[in-house]
Amino acid sequence: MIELSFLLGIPAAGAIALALWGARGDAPEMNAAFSLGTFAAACALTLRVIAHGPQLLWREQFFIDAFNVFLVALTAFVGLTTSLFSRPYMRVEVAHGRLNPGRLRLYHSMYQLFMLTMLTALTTNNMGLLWVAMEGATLSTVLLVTLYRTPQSLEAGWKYFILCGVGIAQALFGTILLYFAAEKVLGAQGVAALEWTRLDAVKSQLEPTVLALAFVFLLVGYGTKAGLAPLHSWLPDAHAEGPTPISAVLSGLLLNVALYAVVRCKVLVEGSVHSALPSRMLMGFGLLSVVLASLLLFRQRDIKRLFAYSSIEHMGLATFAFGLSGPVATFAALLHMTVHSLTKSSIFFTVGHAAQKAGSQLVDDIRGLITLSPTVGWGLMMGTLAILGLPPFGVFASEFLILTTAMRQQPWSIPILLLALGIAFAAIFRRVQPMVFGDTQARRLPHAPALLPVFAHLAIVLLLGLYIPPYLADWYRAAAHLIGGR
Amino acid sequence: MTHVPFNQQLLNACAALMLLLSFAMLSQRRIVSLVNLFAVQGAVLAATTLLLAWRTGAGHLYFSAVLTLALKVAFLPWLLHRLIRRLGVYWDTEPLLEISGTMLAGILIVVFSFGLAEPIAHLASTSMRNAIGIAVAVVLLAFLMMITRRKAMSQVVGFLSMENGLFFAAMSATYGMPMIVELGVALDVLVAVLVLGVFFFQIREQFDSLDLHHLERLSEHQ
Amino acid sequence: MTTSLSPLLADPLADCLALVGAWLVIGIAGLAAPRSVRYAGRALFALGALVALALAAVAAWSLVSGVTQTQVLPIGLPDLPFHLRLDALSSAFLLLLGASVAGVSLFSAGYFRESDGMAPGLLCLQYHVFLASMALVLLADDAYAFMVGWELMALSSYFLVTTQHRIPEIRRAGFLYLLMAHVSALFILLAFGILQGGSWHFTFDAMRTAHLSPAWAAGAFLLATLGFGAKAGLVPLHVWLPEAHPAAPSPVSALLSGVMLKTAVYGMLRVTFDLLGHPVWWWGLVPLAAGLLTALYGVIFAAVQTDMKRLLAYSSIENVGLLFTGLGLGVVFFGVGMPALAALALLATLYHALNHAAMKSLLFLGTGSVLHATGQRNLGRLGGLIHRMPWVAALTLIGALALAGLPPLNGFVSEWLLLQSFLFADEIPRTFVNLLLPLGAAVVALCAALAGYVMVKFYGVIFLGQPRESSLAHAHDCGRLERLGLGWLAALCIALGLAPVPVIAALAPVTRQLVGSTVPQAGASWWLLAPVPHRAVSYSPLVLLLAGAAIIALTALLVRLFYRRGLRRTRPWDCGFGEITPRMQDTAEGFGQPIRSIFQSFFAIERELPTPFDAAPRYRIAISDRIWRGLYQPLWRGVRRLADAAAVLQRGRISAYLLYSFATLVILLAVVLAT
Amino acid sequence: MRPAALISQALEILVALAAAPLFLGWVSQCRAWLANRGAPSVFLPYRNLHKLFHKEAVLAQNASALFRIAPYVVFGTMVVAAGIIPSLSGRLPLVAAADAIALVGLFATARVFLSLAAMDVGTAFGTLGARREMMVGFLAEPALLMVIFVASLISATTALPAISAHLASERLSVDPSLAFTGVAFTLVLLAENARIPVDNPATHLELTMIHEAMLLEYSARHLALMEWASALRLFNYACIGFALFVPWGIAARGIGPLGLSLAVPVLALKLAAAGAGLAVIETLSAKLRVMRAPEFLATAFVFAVLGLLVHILLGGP
Repeated sequence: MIELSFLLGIPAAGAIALALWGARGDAPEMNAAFSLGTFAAACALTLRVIAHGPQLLWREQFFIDAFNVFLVALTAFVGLTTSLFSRPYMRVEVAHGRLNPGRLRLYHSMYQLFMLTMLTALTTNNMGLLWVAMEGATLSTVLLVTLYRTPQSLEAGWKYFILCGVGIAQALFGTILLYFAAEKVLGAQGVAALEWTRLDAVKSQLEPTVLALAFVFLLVGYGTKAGLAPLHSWLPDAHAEGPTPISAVLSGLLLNVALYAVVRCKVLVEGSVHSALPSRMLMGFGLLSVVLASLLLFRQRDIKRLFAYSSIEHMGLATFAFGLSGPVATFAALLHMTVHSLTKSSIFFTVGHAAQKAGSQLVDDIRGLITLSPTVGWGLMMGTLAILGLPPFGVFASEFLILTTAMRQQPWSIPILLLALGIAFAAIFRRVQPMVFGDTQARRLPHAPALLPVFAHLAIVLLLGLYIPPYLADWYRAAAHLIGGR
Repeated sequence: MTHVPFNQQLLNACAALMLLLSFAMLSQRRIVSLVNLFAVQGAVLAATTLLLAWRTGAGHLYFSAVLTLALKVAFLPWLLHRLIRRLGVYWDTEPLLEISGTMLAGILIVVFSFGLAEPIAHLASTSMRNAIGIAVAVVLLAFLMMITRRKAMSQVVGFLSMENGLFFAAMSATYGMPMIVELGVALDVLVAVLVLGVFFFQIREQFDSLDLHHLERLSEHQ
Repeated sequence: MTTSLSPLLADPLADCLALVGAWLVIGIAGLAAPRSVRYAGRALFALGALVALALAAVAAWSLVSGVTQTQVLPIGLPDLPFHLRLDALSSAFLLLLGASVAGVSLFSAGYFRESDGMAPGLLCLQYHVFLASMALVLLADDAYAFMVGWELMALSSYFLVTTQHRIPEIRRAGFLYLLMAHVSALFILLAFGILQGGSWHFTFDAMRTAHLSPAWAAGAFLLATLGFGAKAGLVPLHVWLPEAHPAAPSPVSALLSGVMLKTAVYGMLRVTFDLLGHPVWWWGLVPLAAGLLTALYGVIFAAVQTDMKRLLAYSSIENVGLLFTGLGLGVVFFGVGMPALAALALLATLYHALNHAAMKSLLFLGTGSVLHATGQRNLGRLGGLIHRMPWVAALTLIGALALAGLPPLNGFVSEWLLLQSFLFADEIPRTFVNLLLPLGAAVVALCAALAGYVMVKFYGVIFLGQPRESSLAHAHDCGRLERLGLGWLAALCIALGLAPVPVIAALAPVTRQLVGSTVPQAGASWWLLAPVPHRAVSYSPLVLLLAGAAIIALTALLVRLFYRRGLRRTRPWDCGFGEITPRMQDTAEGFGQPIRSIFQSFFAIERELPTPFDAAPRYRIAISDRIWRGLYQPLWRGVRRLADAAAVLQRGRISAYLLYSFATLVILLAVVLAT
Repeated sequence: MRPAALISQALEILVALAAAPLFLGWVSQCRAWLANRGAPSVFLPYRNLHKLFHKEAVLAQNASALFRIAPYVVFGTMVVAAGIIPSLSGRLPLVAAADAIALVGLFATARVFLSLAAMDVGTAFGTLGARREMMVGFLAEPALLMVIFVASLISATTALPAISAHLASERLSVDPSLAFTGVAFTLVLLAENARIPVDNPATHLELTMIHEAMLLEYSARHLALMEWASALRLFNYACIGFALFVPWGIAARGIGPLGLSLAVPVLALKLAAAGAGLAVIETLSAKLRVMRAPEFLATAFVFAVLGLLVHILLGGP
């Protein structure tokens, strides 16, 4: 109860406070402090859930169960590390004159607001509020994408806004249909008919056709934000043109939360539609995303776009795994969401520093990082290898489970996945290798990079690859049972 | 053929009007009148809400009618007109798909959405189940309009009219959404438009025009 | 009896783990002073060599004591902690690992210097992680642990390959290497995905008991063949090998060729005979045919190489081919119910694995010394080094003769066993197959002979004749530690060559584990190898050597006694030809010329011939791999084309993007309505 | 093993050592006759050896130790080879140590050392000869191996005495596979012993010679050993031929001194016939261009493999 109010209250307060004083010299520290508070609250909440099981709070408007609690913790954690990373990063940006204090204020305030929407979306029990929060997430980040006011950033922001706005509108229609179906069963009792817990309780009685249609709208809506092909078009632009911390949180958090929404809906729909249709749709979207992303990866020359597409690929993989929907596959999908967000954000941190050093995001302009700054170089190399699914990093663990399951259950998908993964590997690695290795003329920059976040993330990913703590594993299992456990 | 009560006829008329207005917007090229049409659509929506409220006596419907009136009939059109004047964008250039073709596509969409709404409609207990199909059509037509337009402004109008369609759908299917949700939605729409306003000026100062073809640089197709 | 012995002997698996841990510790210790050559480069590597020696001892002990131990480590996936298992098969390969690594590490201790590449400390880390991961692969008893070890092996070796990362070719080689390694790993992963047979238990025990339909089983076998084959360099998946192995520092090349390739063979054996259990006879034809093709292909390309390390790399491809040939033959024999013969074929494979580990490591290390002394890899710029570096020359000669498969050295023993097992192929109760298999023997014989050709070229051009460069005049012999390393491996070659019977006896548990039968040793004594008692066939390198030595000694003695006339040194005669210069000797290209002309169809050759009117006539010839051009380049182009096609979707036009969403929505809705 | 076996073993080797040069002399005499030349004495090879042994050895400055060791190794291997080929009797203790495959291995060893030694001084001809020798070798060796394979498939063993005993025990029948392999073997013999049409032992014509080119730098005792070794090689090949194709008259295991004393004249007869035949072939055929040699040997290889197939197809006698 109290933890939740802190969890949501702190970022809200932070948004207001930073809107007022976000331009001050110590604003980055304030930002970090608020994020720290949020993280503390998240930890407390997590502990409570571990102790007392699922929580239904605030007139059932909020609901914490095994599925979303670890996402909450993850979100708060990445939020914290990203704020730590953005301290030196943004300072340098200001020093380079790419930003002025006013925009810095906008940045900080919006950052907190974004965290608020993320956490609300995760914790709310009300499908309507979920929608509101998702839309809020778009609105709070769209101005951050255009923070630099460059033509490219404006274009990216516009596409982000329009595509996600339209997508989310479809999701609203889906929600309406959900409400419509729920009313048939629960009677016209207002808000209650949109509460996930109640819907989940009666899902078997909900009208199948309507829910199937609703699922299509919801899938298209939230899928747009999750960056599933062919709804992904906004993603690379938004990731590449915004400031790197934003790329990190977009990749690391927003996609997760959107996928979370999709899965919540899938649970309801599958309960009512007694067919494999929803799973098939997820598999289809997943495969398409993996394939398309790997192909588009192949000709990337902009490092941030490169990793943006890789995010699409991995979201696709997770979606595919949710579509496979056995306990093992779902477990793998959840694990994959976790490790991907950690790894990808750490990669964006290193990429940010590298790009700052080189003064360019183009791969060809970045060379010889391990001679220029060994920590950044090795960080990028390790992160890349992790995201490419090489052990002992956690991504390998999830891909191991996903592929073996797919081999058994959907053999037809294997050639496609193999080809796509192979292409993606080649595409990413042939770009990153010369960035890290080789010679360079560039000289070291004065400022020290913030590498604590990078290596903290990588350490956790490494740990997850070799040893998943029992309680975490239990969460995963419980969540897997909740979602896909047939 | 049973006798249809008067207000029912009115509701059906409103529904028809919504559809008509969508087509009008689809064909309209002057941005100013586009905005006006949007305002009228908002008005129709508000009227529908009022009728329903009067009929069902659901209090929150009155509220949402007022909300619609304030937001979509009064405030947003005023804001948009102001932007138009400030930015001096009165005409949309030739749409990507010429008007007649767009119309044809629109017809197909209407057919499709009626087919889509059919299974939902025969479940609906509300007095205007037939309108659901129209709501879907309005949404999809707005979508089509966003696809075919080249000016940022008209795309935004399309976006807003899609919002109208959604409200209309909510009305016709379930007499509106729970209050808290409607408030949230309204808030989002409001913020969205404000953000858009900021956007317009940023785009303007970069490209001194709101033509979307400026926004086609970020391409994989070098 | 083990209980009566000291606890160390009682629990070899724990010892192995401790030693592997020691390797990791050594590796991490390297980071303490990464730039110090004395500490990280010398001391730690020497320490690692000791650990390797200990590992070899433990493995040998567990092999002879025939214990099978399992253990579960508390790391890994929640439902799948690391299962480890030490049985005959893994012990045999651990023995291989330890024995050859001991020599390589010893050599490395004297080899690594301050270079522009990675710091010695980092090298030390990657090197020992590499060793540890290979050990993990051999010890793993569940799919996850195996894959972790497998990929870690590829990863650490990738970093070792790209030590000189400033050179673009080396980066390219590394990229190709890691890519192929990763793809092959995916194949293996999928094979395990089949093997777990829907029981979602990825332990090897579960796989042993899982019942697969024939189709699934065949699929698993083929996937495994693809995966392990790619790692081992089977044609046509071999292209990365001649790029990656030469790119690495020589000790690493030695490990890659000598040891890592064997892990692929290990995996193949493990999957085929242990996990799948009952291979169908025709499966064996796949590795058999691929192996023969690979062997021929590799040796032919080796013959025309002009870079000494590439030459060795191709020769490794040849030997991998022979290994897979023996393996495939084993599968066929086992499949048609001839376990004793299967044991013979597998014995040949195992023995050859051991041999190749010893001799190829030896040769690669030799090239390393040459590289250090001269800075040359190109055969065209070497020559006459036998005078400058007698130690390296002498020790390398042993390796070269062994690799050429000459008695009484070790190369011949495995060749002999392989041919012997081929001699039974006509007894296979499958018509047409028994007709074709003896042809395999012909190919093997051809490869063996060609290997001799290659080795004469290798040794003769590097060490004999006159120096082709003036700079070679001040080449220096290798240091003491390097000598020790080379000596150890040379000793292994000789031992394996002279004492086959004890080795085979030691390997007997392995074949018993794999095919439930062993090579009978009836009628054989410790010095006489007689694997097929009912055929009066035997071979005794020791006696052969003694007889030969006796005769040679006698001859020398007689010559000394009766004809002691003086010995005069003068200019070479060369048919009274006038002044002779180093340029008159055969170049590497020249020496390879017959092969090139005979097997022309194998190569894609570009010649640049001088015309009679050239002011400065120049002869250049470039040989490239047809498979690379015919298979990989088109593949790459195809992917590129696909990518271009995909890029058309992403043209930056927002209307198009909206249209995608719209279309997706409509289509999905239509689908839902349709169902 | 019993002394009798040792004696026969020693006898075998001594006979080989003694008879090899004689056989060489005999062949060249026959060639001379066929060419209507005045024939040199049959004992010319002995004189040559004697002369060479008494000369002072001249060595190139940059000759390494390998160069000096090689003659002894080559000679030694050839003698050992002679020790395991049943020419007089099948009772040879050494055979236990090396079967037919090992025999081929021994030949290979000799060849490799010969070539290495030839490359050692680093003269144009030396390396040229070494290259050509290896070229001939890598095709001849598998061919020979195939020939032996057929024989051992027929007699289910790879031990030469056992093979010849088995073949001898059979009733005289024309085994088609043996016919094929017989041709193959003859070709290999010609190639391996540097006879026309592959090489010409009589000349030092630079562009065509193979074997002689490798010996150019040798003199005196080293050359003597090399020459003797090559004579032995010819002798060994001849004996292999006898063991495989005319195995009769070789004293089988049981038979004692009598059998041996009987075997000697038989061997002499066989050698005489073989020498004459060799001379005839050489006289009738013309020297091939070096680049044609591979085709020549490829033919041999193919014939041997054909023999193998025929055997498996027809199941042999």
